[in-house]
Order: sequence, then structure tokens, then C-alpha cells
Amino acid sequence: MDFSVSEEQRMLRDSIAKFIQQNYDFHSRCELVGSETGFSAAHWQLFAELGWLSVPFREEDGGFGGSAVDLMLMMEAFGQGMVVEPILPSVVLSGGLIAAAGSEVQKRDMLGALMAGRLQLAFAFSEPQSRYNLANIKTRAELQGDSYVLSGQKSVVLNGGAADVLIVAARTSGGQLDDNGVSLLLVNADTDGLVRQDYATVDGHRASEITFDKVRLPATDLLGEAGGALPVIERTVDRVSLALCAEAVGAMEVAYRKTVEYTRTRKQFGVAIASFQALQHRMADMFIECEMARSIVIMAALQLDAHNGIAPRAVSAAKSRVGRAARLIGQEAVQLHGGIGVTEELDIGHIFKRLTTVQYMFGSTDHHTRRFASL
Amino acid sequence: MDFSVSEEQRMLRDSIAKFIQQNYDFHSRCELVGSETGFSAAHWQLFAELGWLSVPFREEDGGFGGSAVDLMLMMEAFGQGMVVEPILPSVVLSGGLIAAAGSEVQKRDMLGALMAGRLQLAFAFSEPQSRYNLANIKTRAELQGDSYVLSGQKSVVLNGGAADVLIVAARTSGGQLDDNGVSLLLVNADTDGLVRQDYATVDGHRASEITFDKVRLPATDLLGEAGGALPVIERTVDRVSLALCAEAVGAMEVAYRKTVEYTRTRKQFGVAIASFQALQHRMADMFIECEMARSIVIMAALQLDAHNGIAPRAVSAAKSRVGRAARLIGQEAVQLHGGIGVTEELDIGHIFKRLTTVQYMFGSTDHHTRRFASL
Amino acid sequence: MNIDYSPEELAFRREVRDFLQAKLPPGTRRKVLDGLPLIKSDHVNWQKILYEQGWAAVNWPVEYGGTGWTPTQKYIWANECAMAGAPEVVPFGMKMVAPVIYTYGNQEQKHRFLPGILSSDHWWCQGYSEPNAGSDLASLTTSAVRDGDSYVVNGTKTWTTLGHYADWIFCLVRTGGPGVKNQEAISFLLIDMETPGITVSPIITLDGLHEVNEVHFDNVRVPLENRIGEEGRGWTYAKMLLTHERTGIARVAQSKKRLQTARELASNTSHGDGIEDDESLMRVPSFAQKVAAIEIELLALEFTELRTLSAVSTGQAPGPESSILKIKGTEVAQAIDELYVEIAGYYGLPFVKAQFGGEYEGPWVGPGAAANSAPRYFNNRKTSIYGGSNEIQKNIICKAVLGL
Amino acid sequence: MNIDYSPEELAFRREVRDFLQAKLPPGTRRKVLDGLPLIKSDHVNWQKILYEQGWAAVNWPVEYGGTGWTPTQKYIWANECAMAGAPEVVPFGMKMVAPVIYTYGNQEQKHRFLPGILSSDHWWCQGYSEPNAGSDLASLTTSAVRDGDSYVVNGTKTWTTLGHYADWIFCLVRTGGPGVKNQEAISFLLIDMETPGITVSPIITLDGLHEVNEVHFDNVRVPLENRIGEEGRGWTYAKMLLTHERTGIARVAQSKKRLQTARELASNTSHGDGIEDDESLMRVPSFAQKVAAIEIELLALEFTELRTLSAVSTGQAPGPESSILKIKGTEVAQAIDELYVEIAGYYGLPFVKAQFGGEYEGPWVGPGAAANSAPRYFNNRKTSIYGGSNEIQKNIICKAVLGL
Repeated sequence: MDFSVSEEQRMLRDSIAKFIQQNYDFHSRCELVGSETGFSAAHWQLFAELGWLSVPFREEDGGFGGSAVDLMLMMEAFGQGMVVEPILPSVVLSGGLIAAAGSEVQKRDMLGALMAGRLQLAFAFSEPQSRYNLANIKTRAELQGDSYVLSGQKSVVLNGGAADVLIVAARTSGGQLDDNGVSLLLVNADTDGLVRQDYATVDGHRASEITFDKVRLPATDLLGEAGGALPVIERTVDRVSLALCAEAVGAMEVAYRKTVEYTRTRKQFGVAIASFQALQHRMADMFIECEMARSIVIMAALQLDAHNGIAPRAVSAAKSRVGRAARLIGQEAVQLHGGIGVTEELDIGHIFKRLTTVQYMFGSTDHHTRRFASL
Repeated sequence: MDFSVSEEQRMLRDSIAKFIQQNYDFHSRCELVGSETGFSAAHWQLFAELGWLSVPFREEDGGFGGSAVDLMLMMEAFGQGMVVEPILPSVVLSGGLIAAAGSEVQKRDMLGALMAGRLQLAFAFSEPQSRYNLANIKTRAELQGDSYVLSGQKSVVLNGGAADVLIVAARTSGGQLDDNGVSLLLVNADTDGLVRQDYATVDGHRASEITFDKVRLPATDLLGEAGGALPVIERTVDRVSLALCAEAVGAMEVAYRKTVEYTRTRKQFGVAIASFQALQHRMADMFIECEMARSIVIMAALQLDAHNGIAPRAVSAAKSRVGRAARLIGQEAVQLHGGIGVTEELDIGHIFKRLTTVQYMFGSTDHHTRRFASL
Repeated sequence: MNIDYSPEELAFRREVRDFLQAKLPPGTRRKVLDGLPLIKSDHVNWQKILYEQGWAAVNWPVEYGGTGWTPTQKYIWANECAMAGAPEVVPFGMKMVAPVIYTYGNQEQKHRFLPGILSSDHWWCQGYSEPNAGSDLASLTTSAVRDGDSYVVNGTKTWTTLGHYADWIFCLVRTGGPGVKNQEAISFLLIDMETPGITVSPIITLDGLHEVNEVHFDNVRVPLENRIGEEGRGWTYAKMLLTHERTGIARVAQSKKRLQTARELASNTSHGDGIEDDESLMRVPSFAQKVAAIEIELLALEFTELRTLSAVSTGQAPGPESSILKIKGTEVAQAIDELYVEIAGYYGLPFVKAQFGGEYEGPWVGPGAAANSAPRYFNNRKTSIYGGSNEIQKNIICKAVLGL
Repeated sequence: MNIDYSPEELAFRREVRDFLQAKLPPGTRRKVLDGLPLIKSDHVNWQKILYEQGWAAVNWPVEYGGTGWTPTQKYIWANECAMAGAPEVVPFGMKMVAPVIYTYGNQEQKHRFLPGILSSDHWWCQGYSEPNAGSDLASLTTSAVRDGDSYVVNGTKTWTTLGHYADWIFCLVRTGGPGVKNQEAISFLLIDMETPGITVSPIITLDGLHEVNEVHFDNVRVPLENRIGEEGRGWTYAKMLLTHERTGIARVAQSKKRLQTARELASNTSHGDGIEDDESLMRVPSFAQKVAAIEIELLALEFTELRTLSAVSTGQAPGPESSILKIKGTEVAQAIDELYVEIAGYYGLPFVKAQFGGEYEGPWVGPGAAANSAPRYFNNRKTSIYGGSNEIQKNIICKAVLGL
């Protein structure tokens, strides 16, 4: 048992922190959020050059090493800057699927481009009726000769607008809820019959509604085994959930620190409001929540790396606990800031928004508590 | 719609408050709790003389009027004194069953004696496996000729030790969980085959385990219709739940007031601990909880009196909400008292104990939240 | 105590229901029920309909055009309006400044201002808060210096809700110097928003919308006759008004309707693990119990409000207990807001601002109610901050109720 | 970072398990697992077995008889002990006074006192709290006045756990006058409980049991050589000890075992709405989720403790972050206590004191685990009060971590 951070990990964390300090103040982030694409292509190239896009991947795939602990440390650092570049959907989620299910050729072609910053990906899995059940898929891909014909609707596809290639979860067999019969297909974003409606999300990211109307694909654009994708999806989504939790820990730390700072300068009734003990104890609670969340994310990362079969339960524990902490810290940060906290003018409200959406992506707090109890 | 308290109701409340002030200080109560019988026969006679034992009954049965609002006001007043005389199990619960299901003869004989303070009753309904399901009854009464033969085990029968007569819920037909087939039988406490193990309860009251081994009763000792008792039991238990909630409101008010008083005198770090804002806000929360509980108990009492069919739902709402308030106020009262709060030496710990048991009698907080959701 | 309606009250409820069904514009109703922002004309049209009916000023004395309703009638009215999807009355004129005018204003001010408020011809906004004052309202610095028959006003007011629609603003201003106690330094002015020197600048809230503003006063001349009551007594008048504000703040009727709608939504939202229509979120025990807990809290709140109103109607002033209404009212409403986000699931993420307009024609992202679930949740965090933050309310309870 | 055990650690765990299985007395084990109170001989017998094994003093330096275990070994030990139902080591000698003696005591004191603690021949108790001091420990008034080669001690100590078993008490006493700062006024004395003038009187706690006491000192003569370190430095020594106390306070292993047992109990408790054996309370979603939430909290707590221990093992002092361990450790343990009450249902009510003894022969009321569910819940409310109340811990976090 060892809780120390390696020299390499420390450098990774410090370099991201330095990048954020130099390039990612509140106003710079607002500009990115308001821009056409919603993030900076230049930043993305820099991330590639600094090797950050390679962190989640194994050395044999050309990556940095790919431990869950590495991923956690990186995402926590990004979380501190509220970074909007699509690391999570493009690299961790979609790249993770390719790393887990791709053939050697697919991995060589796509992971290389991904890590080099030349390829944007998105994973289209959720549908209007599926909520948090990854097996609940109506989108169908019928094998006709040596093509698949793909039809269906995917909702809230993160990074869908920027993606060059979409990975689509579709049924090649089985009923709407069956574990078997789910396949992954690689679809170029400009394929005929694919219609995308892109939009901003409430937390400053981007997503899309995507419909597929008899989209025809070569059968070779299958990723992994036909009909057997569900376990790969579940494993990858667990990893992404951990990454999201780690990002939230970074954001929560900033939220409580900024709240402490603000209350020390904000005066009411002639004194700094930080001098009110009722508020002090609530800030102590924010700190405690953040540390408890950090601990359970470390636990989940270590269990993922231990490959001992209890990772799904550990991830659900983390997602549930982080959700609770994110809720309390986000709400309290706004409340203790007062009026200014509910405006777009200060970063705290934007952190609050992100700390809200992390509670509902990849399974809500309630969903993961139930999943934990059932595993 | 009218929220005013009548002159008669005000007098009832004031007279109980006066009795408590004169006869029921902490040490007097401790002596009663530690006495052989666990309460005062003299008090009981006084209650009868003052008409308090008649409050829950209709005028045509010789009672005071019997509205749920009257009952609420009375129990709240008793709750403020943490009165241990068995009003709830003997008068409200058992007397309530007789009033609801008894024949004219049974009512005349038993209610008269009950209101005169000459009769103690207990209702034996729960069994080790039944938890909060009133229909879950294994105890059976077989009709043999013109007798019932009663066998089974009843658990935690409140006031079982003092009762002259027990009302026993038993199956005369049907399976263990059936709605139909439940009957009420009147059993003298000294009947052969009835074995009682009496004990104190953690909150200063008394109860018994009672087993019935082929106890033979005249068939005429049936209370109400054979096999049709469940609705009567449910209605009566709802009324008792309301009474218990009202008692809890009285106890909660005392708990927060005593906590405020204590913190104003207790000094730490050179000042009264009431001056610490973090504690102040927690006392404000205790006050708020008490008032919210009071409001919902009023709501439930009014719905019971309105006879509009939504009383069960209203009572479950009250029991659920009061349970939540009782938990917070009880725990906080002890915490804010510090060490002295966890000893037998001060009344606050005893209030905490009662505020704990009220959460688990006649359906736990969780049970009633679920019942509310299902109705 | 009893909870029954008299035959007269039942008849009144019937009349109210018929009126709402006949007169509430369907477009406005739709927006209210979907929780979409209303525009100025939605409000004004509806308030003018109420005015014609004689029901515009529920709480005013009859002599100024009030309804003369009993507390039970007002309770029925509030519930029926919420259930029908009627817009809430914009409070600044009707509920805030009017009581100050008819209580502390002179005859001329009553004649001059009350009719325009009653008929909704004049839109009012509130000028209390300042950027550095927050919950410490009395520390305001906007100054009004006497110059002949005018005050010259300088300073900035903030959180001025719908100030960009307003014809008039009522302001607390400092007429005494910094040494003078607040009780004697603050005056209450009515200011025409057309006066030179006033500029209104928007504040964008977390829902991305423009509802609140900063209002800047740069040497704004206000006639002396626009002062309510005595100079230096404004703080006293304002406190009376704040108490008024607090009793309406429980928002029970609105929360009941919102919760009912949430329950319907959840009943039509798949829980994801089934394919039948009835396998909805309401079937998930943890969700159903969350809904139940909120409904129970709302019942407790409703009867707390009824108790308070009953006490008021028997002549008792709304006591500091009414702070409970503010605290619990906002907590319950915020819990309901959060329920909508949970129901929306992934569809809580999209922020398609055009969909909020009510006249959006493009392809709709997600189910209707999901569209603004998160923005509304974000924005409504304000309710536990404004109108005397919930922390201030707890201070009031500690001081005035618990004697701490 | 990694979570794996090395082969050596796995072997150690095997050794610990074998030892516990072979040596833990079954009667003691039964009482611990049923949550029944232990008597003095249960503790002493077990601690002497540990002493013979060389495992009595887990945290002491090796030179005084400590184990020299790594943090991971200590973690394994704590978990295995809890899972096996071993009694917890009575802390007053082993974990509280011993570190003060071996850190600040002189050679003679080390020789005189440590062996008796190690072998459990001497039972120690703690004399810190006083009736009027509470969380404000430093306001203590028990006085020690020098008289020749002795101190004469007068005053009262309270909350002295198991003081009625004790051979020795360690006390904080005031050797400086009221004008002297606490940092210079308080001294640390070791006092033989047989000394004339000491009386012990019981305090009955909410579980109806006698565990804590008041200890009265009436002109008790204590030889000067029983003072640890310098006169007037006792506060410094005590603070060191309090930090020690706090790191062990998370009680993760015990809570894990208690939660596991609660889960088993709930699995064997009817939910009342079914007749089959598997229709247990664990099948009720709201209950199962409550259990899940506590288990999740416990996981977070466990890794918070592991992080803290890891930081300590790399030479960092246990920082004020360890206040989290006290706050969350007691909150989780209290939540588990409450779970037992909920499982017990109606059987949480009976208070049959004799059943607590462990040698009760009469008819048993309710299932075994229900018997003391409520008393234990009541009594354990103390844990968030003593050892620096959870409010004091929040103050520490505010000051030392947040800089408030």
C-alpha cells in the first residue's frame, strides 16, 4: 500500500497547474466558452505536445502509461482550471473505447492521431429514453451485405459538434434492454444521413443531438466484437466517471478556497463576513466534503488500477460521494458569495454550474448509490 | 377554515400545564419512572376527576367531545411534562378501539370504567415478525363451540403490565398477511394460559412480552365484527400516531427552550456558549423544526376531524415529518448540552430518549414516508 | 379549529375558477406552466384583466381599491391562480411600494400614485440594495442632497429586478451625513425613471438571462414632494415593507403547482431500465420518496403559513416567526427546482437559449420542461440570498424569538 | 500510489488471523460482537495475551516494547482485530499516558511506569476534564500546591472513564496562580488512586450504565517525582497527547465490523410485508440505500485515514486535517448506531438491563442485537462531544486550515 505521488506524476500535475495559471484565468475561459468552437485549437495542440493527451493510454499504444491514478491527477488539475477543452469526451471516453476494443490497425491509426491532437472524437451512446442504462439502446445497425445501415437518435453527445469521427453504440441484435447485441461503429461526422444539431451546455461545454437516417457504413468500421460491446462500454464509462469525479475534486477545491477568500474581503455590518462563526463552520464543512471526496476518488482510482473486479462498485461509491460533495460545495459557495454568486460576472457561479452537471452525467448520485447497493 | 383555539380547549391545556408545573418536575418524574408500577395511581385518579381521560371520547359515549384537535392539544401539554402515565396505550389506543368497535354494552361497561380511572387497558398487536404491518399477525383464535382458543406471541405491548384487560389482535381466519380475518378479543390479564414478562422501556415507560397458550375465552368477548377488525385497528392507530406526534411536539418545544436556557448559562472560553453564532443558528434550526412539526400535526388533526378520507395520508405525513424533527432536535439538544446531556442527571437526556422512541413506534419515519408516497 | 370551507367560500372558489378559465390568456398560461420567462406585456395584460375584475390589489384596503377578502379567500385565490398557471403579480408596485404609499404617504401622493399602480399603467421597481451593502441594507451610500425644492441623488442601486421595464423606482437614500444613525439618516424617495441622469445596466444571471439590473444615479434631481413621509424616517417605512415582503415569501401555492407538474413529468420520464410506459421515474423508490419528503415539507410549510395568516387576521402582527416562511419557503422551492434537474437527466445539460423565448420555432432539444430546468435551478439560488438572506432570517429568529 | 499488499504483508495478515483465532477468548469475542459491555477481567486478560505475544503496544517505540510495525501492518492489525471481535485496547495507559511518559518523562519514570502499562498490571485513567471546563479544557481549576517534597491536590475531575477500575490517574493540575498564563500554569501529575483523599463517584450515562466517574481530590499528597517534565509545562505535553488521541479516533475498523453486522442483522429481520425468509429489511430500497450511503461514507473516511497515516509515515506531523477523522469518524459511527435502532424496530424499546451482562439467564426479550441498540445509540452521542467536541474540531479546521 502506497499513497505517494511519483516524481513523474508530480511534474504532470505541476505543468498543468502552470498552464492554467498562465493561460486560463476567468476571462480567458469566458472567451473560449463564447467562441465559435467553444475551445481553443491552440491549447489542444499544446496539450498534445506536452503529452497530456497521451496520459490515459498504455505505453504499448504509444501512451504515457495509462494508470487510473495518472488520469485522476491530470483531471483534478484540469478541474482546478475549469478547462473546457474536450479531454473527457474525446480522449478519455472515445479514445478509451478505441484503446479497449480497437484492432491493432484501428489503434495505430486513430490513437496516434488523437494523441497528436489531429483527431477529435465523440461517443454517441445515450438516447432520449435510456437515462443512465447503458444497455437501453434503440438505435439499430442492420448488416446488409458488407455494410451496416444505421438508424436512430442519440442525445446529448458530448463534443459531438467538433468530432471528426463518432463512435456510435447501436444494436446489431437483441431487444432494447438486452446486454447482448450492442456494437460500436465508427462513423465519419460528414457521412450522408447523419444530422447534427449542436448546442452549448449549461456548464460551458458543447454537445449535440444526432440522428442517423439509414446511414450506410462499411462493415469494417466496426469497433470491437459485433454484439459484445456492452462490457467494454461499461468499463470505459466507469473510467470516465472516475475522471469526471477527479475533475470535480479540483473544482471543489477551488470553490471552497475562493469562498474563504471572498468572505475574508467581503464586509457586512462593519466586519468581514468570514468572522461570522456560522459561516466559518459551513466553510469547514465545505473543506471536509472536498477532502472526503478526494479520498474516495483516490480509493476508486487505486481499485481501478488493482484490476480486482471491484472497480465498478468503487467507481459508483466515488460518483455517489462526489455528487453529494459537489452539491453541497456548489450550493454553499454561491450562498456564501451572496448576490454576486448568482451572476455570470464571477467565476464561482460557473464552478457551481459545472459542479451541478457532474452530478447528472454518467449516472446521477442517486443512480450510483443504487448501483453501489446492488453490486 | 379556522385556526383558533376555543375557550374550552385553552382551559384544558392550561389545566394540564398547571398540573405539570406543580407535580411533575424532573425529580418527581424520575421517582415515578423508578417506582414499582412506573406511574402514579394518584395522578391517574386525578386525571379521571379532571376529565382528561374522557377527552378522546364522544359525548354520546360519556366523553368530552373527542375531536382530534382536542386530543392533540391535550397530548402536546402532556408531552411538555414528559408524563409517563399510560394515557396513550390505555386511553387513546385501547379505549379508542372500544369506542370504535365496541357494542353498546361493551362501551358502557368499559369506557365508563376507563374514564373513571378504574380500568387499565393495553392493546396487544405487534408480533416479532410483524414490524409495522398491522395485518401481519400469526396469533390465532380458533372458534371451538362458544369459545375462542387463543395462541400466539405478542411483543412490546405498551402498558401490558398494568392492564386489567388486554385487547388482542388475532386471526380468526385467513393467512398471515391477509387484510381479512383479523379479530379483536378482550382477555382478562389473569386468564390461564397467558404469560407476561413485564419490563421498563428505554424512554421510562413500561411494556410486556405476552404469550398466549391455548387461552380459552367466551365467544362473546369479541370486540367488533369477527374477521373485520383491520380497518378499525388502522384508523385507531392513525389516531394514536397523531397523539404521539402531538406529545412529541410538546417535548420538542421543551427541548429547544431548555437548550437555549442552558447555553445562556453555560460558559466556555469566558463567555456563554449561546454567544457562538454557529450554535445560535443550530438553535434557530431546532426552533424551525419544532414549528414545522407543530404545523403538520395541526394539519393532520384537522384532516382527521374533517372525515374526508385523506386522514391516513395526513397522519403519515405528520409522523414522517415529526420523526425527522424529533431526531434533529433530540440529537442537537444533547450535543449542545455537551457531556451533561448524555447523563441521567439532567432532563434533557430523558427528553432525547423519548424523542427517539417516538420515531420508531407505530411506524418509523421511513415507514410513514413510504406509506405517504403510496397513498 | 377546523379546515372546512363554508358554502360562501366554496362559491367563491367556483367564481375564481370560472374567471381564471375564462380570462387567463392561454399563451401566458402556457409559459407559466412551462416555467418560461414572461415578457412585459404578459404581465401587464394579465394585471389589467385583474384590474377590470376588481381583483388586482388583493391585500390593499378597500378604500384604495383592494378586494376586502378574508384570509381564507386570499388563500383560495393564491391556490387557484397557481393551479391555473396565472402569472404572479409583479410585486414592486402592488405589494411593495403601494403599502408604503397608502400607509405613510400624504393625500396628494396617494391620489397621484395609487391609481397607476392599481391599473398597471405604471411599472415600478425597487431601489434598495447597493453593490457593497448586501444583507447589511442599512449601510447604503446613495446620497440625496437637498438643493432648493429638489434632492440631488447620486449613487448606484443593484439587483433591480425588471428595472429595464420600469416607469418609477422607489429608493432608500441617505439624507443624513455619515455620523447620523441609520434610523435618522435614510429617506424614502419615489423617482421617475425618465429623469435625466439615470442609467440602467443589465446584470446577467446564471440562467443567462437579463432580469436584474444596476441603476446608476448621476446628479438626478428629485422633487421634494416625491419623498414619502418625513426626511430621515425611510428606514422605518422600509422595515414595515420588508415584513410585508416576508409574509408572501413562502410561495406555497406556486410550489404546490410546481411539485404537481414535476410529479407528472417524472411519471412521463423513463427510468431507463424498462420499456413499458409505466416504468417511469416515479416507480423508482428513492425518487418517489424524495418527492414525498418534499411534499410533506410543503404541507408543513402550508400550515405554518396558514397559522401565521390566522394570527395576523386576529390582529397579531406577523411576528419574527414569519422568518420561517422565508427560510423554508425558499428551501422547498429550491428542492423542487433541483427535482426538475434530476428528472431532466442528460437533458438538463443543453442550453438552447432560444427555447426559453416561448416563440421558438427550431427543432426542440429535449422534452419541453427539461429546457430550462438547470438555468432555473441556478437562478433560483438567489431566493435564499435576497429579501434578507436565510442567514439573516436565522439571526432574526435567534434575536427576536430565542432571545439570543 | 497502489493498494496492493506485498507478500510479506499478506503473510503478516495470515499470522494475525491465526493468532486471533487461536488466542481470543470466545466469551469476550461474543460480548464484543454483540456490543455488550466488557468487565475489567475481559480487558486485562486479553491485553495480557497481547503482552505475551509482544503485540500489546502497537505504537510505542521498539525500545520500550513497541512492535515496530509499518503503517500498513498497523492497518492490517486494526482491521483484523475488529473483524475477529477483539476488544479494543483500553487507551488510557497504552495510548495516552505512555507516549507522554516515554516522550517527556525521565529515565526513572520510564522504568517505573512503562512496564506496568505494557503488561496491563496497572490500570490507568484520565484526569483532564472538570465539571465547569468542558471543551475549554485549559480553564481547569484543580490545584496542586507545593508543600515540601509533595504537591497537595484539591479539586474534581469528571468524565473519568473506567476510573473505578484504575490503579493510577494522570492529571492536569494548576500549579500556577490564576494570573499565570495556561501555557505556564498547568502541570502533569501521575497519581496513585490509593492515595488518601481520593474518592470516585459514579456518573450514570443515558444507557443506564456506570462507565464514567467523577474523581474528587481532597488534600491529596502527590510526591514531586510523580510530575512529568517541568512544572508549568503540562499543557504542552497534553496537547501532544490530544493530537495522538485524534489520529486513532476515526475508528474505521470498528465501524466496518459494526456495519457488516448491521447488514447481517437486517438481512435476518422481517420487513413485515412478506412471509418468506428473504423478505428482509435489506430488501426495502430506502433502508438498503441508507446502508449504502453509510458504507460509502466509511470508504471515504477509511481512505482519508490512510492518507493521513501515509503522510505521518513520511515524516509529516498529523495536521489539523486529522480533525476530519474525529468529526466524520464519530458521525459515521453514530449513524451506524442509529441503524441498529432502526433495525430493532419495536424491540429497540425494551430496557432489560440484565441482558447487557452477558451472563443473563432469563427469557430473552427481543433478538440479541436489539437489546442494547437504543442504549448504545444514546450513550455514543458522547463521542461527538468528548475528545474535543466536533464543534471544536471545526474551529480547528477554520483556524489552522482555512486561515479564518
